[in-house]
Amino acid sequence: MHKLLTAAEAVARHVPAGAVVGMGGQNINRCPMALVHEVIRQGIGGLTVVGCNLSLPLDMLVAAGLVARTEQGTGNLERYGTLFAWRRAVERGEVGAGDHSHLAMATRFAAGAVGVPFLPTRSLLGTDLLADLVSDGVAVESADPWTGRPVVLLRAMTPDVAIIHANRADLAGNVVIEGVTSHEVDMVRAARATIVSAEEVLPAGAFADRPERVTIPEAYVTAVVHQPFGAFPTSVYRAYDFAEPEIKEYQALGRAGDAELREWIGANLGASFDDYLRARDPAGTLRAGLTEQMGRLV
Amino acid sequence: MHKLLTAAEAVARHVPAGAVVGMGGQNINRCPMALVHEVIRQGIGGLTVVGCNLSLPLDMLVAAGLVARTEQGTGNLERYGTLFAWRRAVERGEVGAGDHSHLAMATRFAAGAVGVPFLPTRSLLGTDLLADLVSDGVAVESADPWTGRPVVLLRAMTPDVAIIHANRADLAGNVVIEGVTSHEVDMVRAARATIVSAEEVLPAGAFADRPERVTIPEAYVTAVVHQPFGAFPTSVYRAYDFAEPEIKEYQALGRAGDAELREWIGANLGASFDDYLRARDPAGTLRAGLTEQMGRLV
Amino acid sequence: MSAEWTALPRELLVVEGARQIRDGDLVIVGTGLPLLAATLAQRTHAPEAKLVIESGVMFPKVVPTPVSVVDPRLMRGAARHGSLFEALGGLVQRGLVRTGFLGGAQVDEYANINSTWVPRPDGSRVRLPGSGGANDIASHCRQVVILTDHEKRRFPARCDYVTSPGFLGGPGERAKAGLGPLRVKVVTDLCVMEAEDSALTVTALMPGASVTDVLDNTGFTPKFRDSLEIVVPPDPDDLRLLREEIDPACVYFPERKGR
Amino acid sequence: MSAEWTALPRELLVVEGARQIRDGDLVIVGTGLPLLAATLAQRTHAPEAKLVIESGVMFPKVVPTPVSVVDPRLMRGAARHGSLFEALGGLVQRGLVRTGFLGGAQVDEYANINSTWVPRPDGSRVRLPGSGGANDIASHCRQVVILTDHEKRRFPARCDYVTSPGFLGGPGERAKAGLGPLRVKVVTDLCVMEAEDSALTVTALMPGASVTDVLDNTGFTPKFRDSLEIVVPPDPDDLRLLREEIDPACVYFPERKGR
Repeated sequence: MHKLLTAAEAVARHVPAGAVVGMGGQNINRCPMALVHEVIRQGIGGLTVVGCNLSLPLDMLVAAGLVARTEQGTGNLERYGTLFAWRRAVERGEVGAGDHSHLAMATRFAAGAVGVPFLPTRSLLGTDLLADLVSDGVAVESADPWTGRPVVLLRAMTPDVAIIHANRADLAGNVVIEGVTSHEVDMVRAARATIVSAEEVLPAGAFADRPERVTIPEAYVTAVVHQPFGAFPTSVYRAYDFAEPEIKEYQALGRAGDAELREWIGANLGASFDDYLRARDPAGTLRAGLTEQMGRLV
Repeated sequence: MHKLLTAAEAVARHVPAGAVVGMGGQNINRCPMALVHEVIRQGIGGLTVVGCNLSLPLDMLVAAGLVARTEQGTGNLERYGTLFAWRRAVERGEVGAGDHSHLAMATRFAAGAVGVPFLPTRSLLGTDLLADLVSDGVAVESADPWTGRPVVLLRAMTPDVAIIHANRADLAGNVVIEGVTSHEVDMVRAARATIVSAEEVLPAGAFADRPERVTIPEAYVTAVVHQPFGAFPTSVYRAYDFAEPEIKEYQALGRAGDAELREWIGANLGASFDDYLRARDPAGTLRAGLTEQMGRLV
Repeated sequence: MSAEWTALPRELLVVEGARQIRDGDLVIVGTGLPLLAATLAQRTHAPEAKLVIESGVMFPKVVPTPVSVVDPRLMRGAARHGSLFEALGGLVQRGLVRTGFLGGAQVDEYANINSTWVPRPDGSRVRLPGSGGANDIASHCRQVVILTDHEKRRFPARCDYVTSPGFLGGPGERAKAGLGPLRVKVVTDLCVMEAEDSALTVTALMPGASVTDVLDNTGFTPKFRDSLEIVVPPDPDDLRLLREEIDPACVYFPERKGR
Repeated sequence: MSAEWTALPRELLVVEGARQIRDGDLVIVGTGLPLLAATLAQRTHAPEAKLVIESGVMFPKVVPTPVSVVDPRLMRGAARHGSLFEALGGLVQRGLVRTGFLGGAQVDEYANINSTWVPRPDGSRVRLPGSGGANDIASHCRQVVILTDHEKRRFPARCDYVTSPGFLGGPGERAKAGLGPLRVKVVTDLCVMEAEDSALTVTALMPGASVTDVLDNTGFTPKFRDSLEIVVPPDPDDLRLLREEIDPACVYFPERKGR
């Protein structure tokens, strides 16, 4: 029973309006851009987007007016600046932002991943971050029953659907990610459904000779989408580096305003991710350069 | 700074009398036999041995009179029967046994692995297993603060030293395990010190081209011991199958009595694990057969 | 049907066990008869059923005949070689595994299981292996299947020690303890018993077994369903599969050796 | 010393930052000046110091010049590529990482850090990126080092929002909240401030900076250690290393470009 769908089919089936969407990727690495473009094309709104570091894909969804709330550790692109659309929307009160530490978010996903209602952490203690999480109803101050020392209980986070981009998947939904996995493995295990787009899709059982190298087993994967350069302009470790000029251009527009971002989205997304790639990089020279550049770095 | 020691050095330095010892391996797979033989040779006693399934290495330690207590999910060798020395010692009240479910033990190691004082589980509820863990002081019945539903908090298990056997290690202590890892990764991360014996020891950085394939990073490893066939007569996935006749012989002696086991230990352990291997399999034909047999199975 | 293709009692256990698996189920098994049952189901009516092994093996293609949950014969062609925490936490406690197979020294009227210790006549205790993943499976799976010989001492009214929860003290107690709903099916060489938030009820007899046989060999007095069924013997193809391909060396059927 | 080998103010920040790392330390850093400081330490007095990156990279051999915690330049030659939970839970919360480098929009008298939001003069809020791993690092590391420009708005008496804990409201509060002991070192272009369960105290001045400079640019009135030291400038070899090998493209030193 293979799980291969087009991005359009997978998103239409598994990302309902109002969903809690677990966002894969971190900063400039392995963001599920092809899947996010498809959410924008289909105009699926009212989303709660959750992740650790939320970056480019969140900002695009916010600029497209599709996000009601975020729960995150950070919203930024590090050296390339803040998420301008998100920042403005949060400042205007249009998007609610639930602030966590990265470990707090990872802990919430880890709870969902193993089917327990909460997990403890010793982070957050004494801070306004904790006070806000308590009033948001996702954290409770408690005490270690053995020592009486303070500890924070964090409620499990179980997204309706997780979307990630990976190096490789087989048709059964087994996934191999190279490089770091940030929060993604536990997020996927905690989610009710998961769409994985991958640079390469292989026959079912392609990884069965080395099952310990499978990052996410098929048990957690609902749909597989084949999309080379599906994380562009962010990187995929060992496949291609991030496209700095593309990220800088997006950020310059973001700094300018929401209208500029919406115009860019309207002008560039096209009818499919391959359309978009062709629009941004007609001859493929940019992509070839990113592949070559990654080759020099690994 | 390399971490290579002989088994004798590593055990002398890192396994003090009375230690809580986290036992690697499960059933007939990848038990740290070379390290356990060395604990027996050095007569390090008063140990608390903890693990999920405790099998051959525990029984040998019990037969040698070195174990005060166990905390475990099971003590047996599946098809090859119970652990006779352990069973007798527990029945006579000489060894205390703290019974858990396997998930409960794995949960306790997972708590120690990430530095929290406890983790919750929804296992154990309603059973005598829970009642005993509560009276042993390692479990507390609690309630999910969000729903009020019952949940069990399990105290972190942080062994003084973990001992495991792996396929490969580098001199810096990075470890690659093939096949399943049972409870071992979290146990090692939770332990104050870890000794890893390995079939193969490679130069530091040997795995740095594919760091996502490293099972346990050097941050958790205190000493590396080079010992080919260090899990014999248990198996190492992709290296050699388990030696059924050896296990059956041990179990037959175990069934007969403690004296018989002690006699076997005295007669077979020799001055080093290589001595023992030579005594059991002088020409290496048994080992060659096990390697060949594993080759047919993977 | 020729005698050659008549199932032995323990073969019938395996066959009836296999029937409890639906196509597409995730099933957690150890070794022994349950693994044979699950493999038989995969080879017959449930090709999309997937096996989970507590040691961390997910979805293997079994090679005959594993004797341990870490046997390399149980690890081949898997989707993932992971950890106990991944298998029992990430799949079982997470609620993704519908069916679990369990054994135990005692199964009581309310389908509770004891695999920790049993008393000797002199009051001392026989130490047993312990829970392993059994408590976790009984706590979180939707359906538990128990394959066992039918002996009086195995079916006491109440377990001397409850290692793994069935319905605890009776109806409603499982929910009260915080456990999810469960369906239990006990398959023995005499009968099939079922329970769902209730005491075990005999719903079918094995061919040739009688109500009296069941009553004589059970430590409590089970209810019987009004219309008792007779377990259907396997067709010869399935039996051939079990004998020749799934356990060809008779590792778990010494009684078949040399026949 | 020739002018060519005189450190720029921000270079001095990096050099003094590097000095806070002991050989053998595990150090958690992001990108920017802290990463340059940690790399410089590894290349000079602390060859056995090991880097941890929150994204899951453990012990990499850095290639110049990473701009993100997931930059491939920060992933090469690592001991492990894992997860956030492994890095921040398994190493930081587990207590294995001695030193963490942090930044923030505000650092207050008790070394608390704000990276969540700051008020505008009109009372509205400027939304900042948020905690990331900062709260976790400040909660669990034994030592926190902050490298920052010294501006009055960055050093209020009290943060408008406490994202990451220093000493909270004052001595004893950290322990009362359940947090372990911490030592904080703030290195700015004007001075070095230190605190250990106390308010920040100026312990050293940067070459050329005065007590008045510090007072004029700090939103609270810091204590000064009786015997103020002057930060020792780097020797030319270290500066050459920083300029030519650690950030040769001036990614984090635009002020050096074209000089």
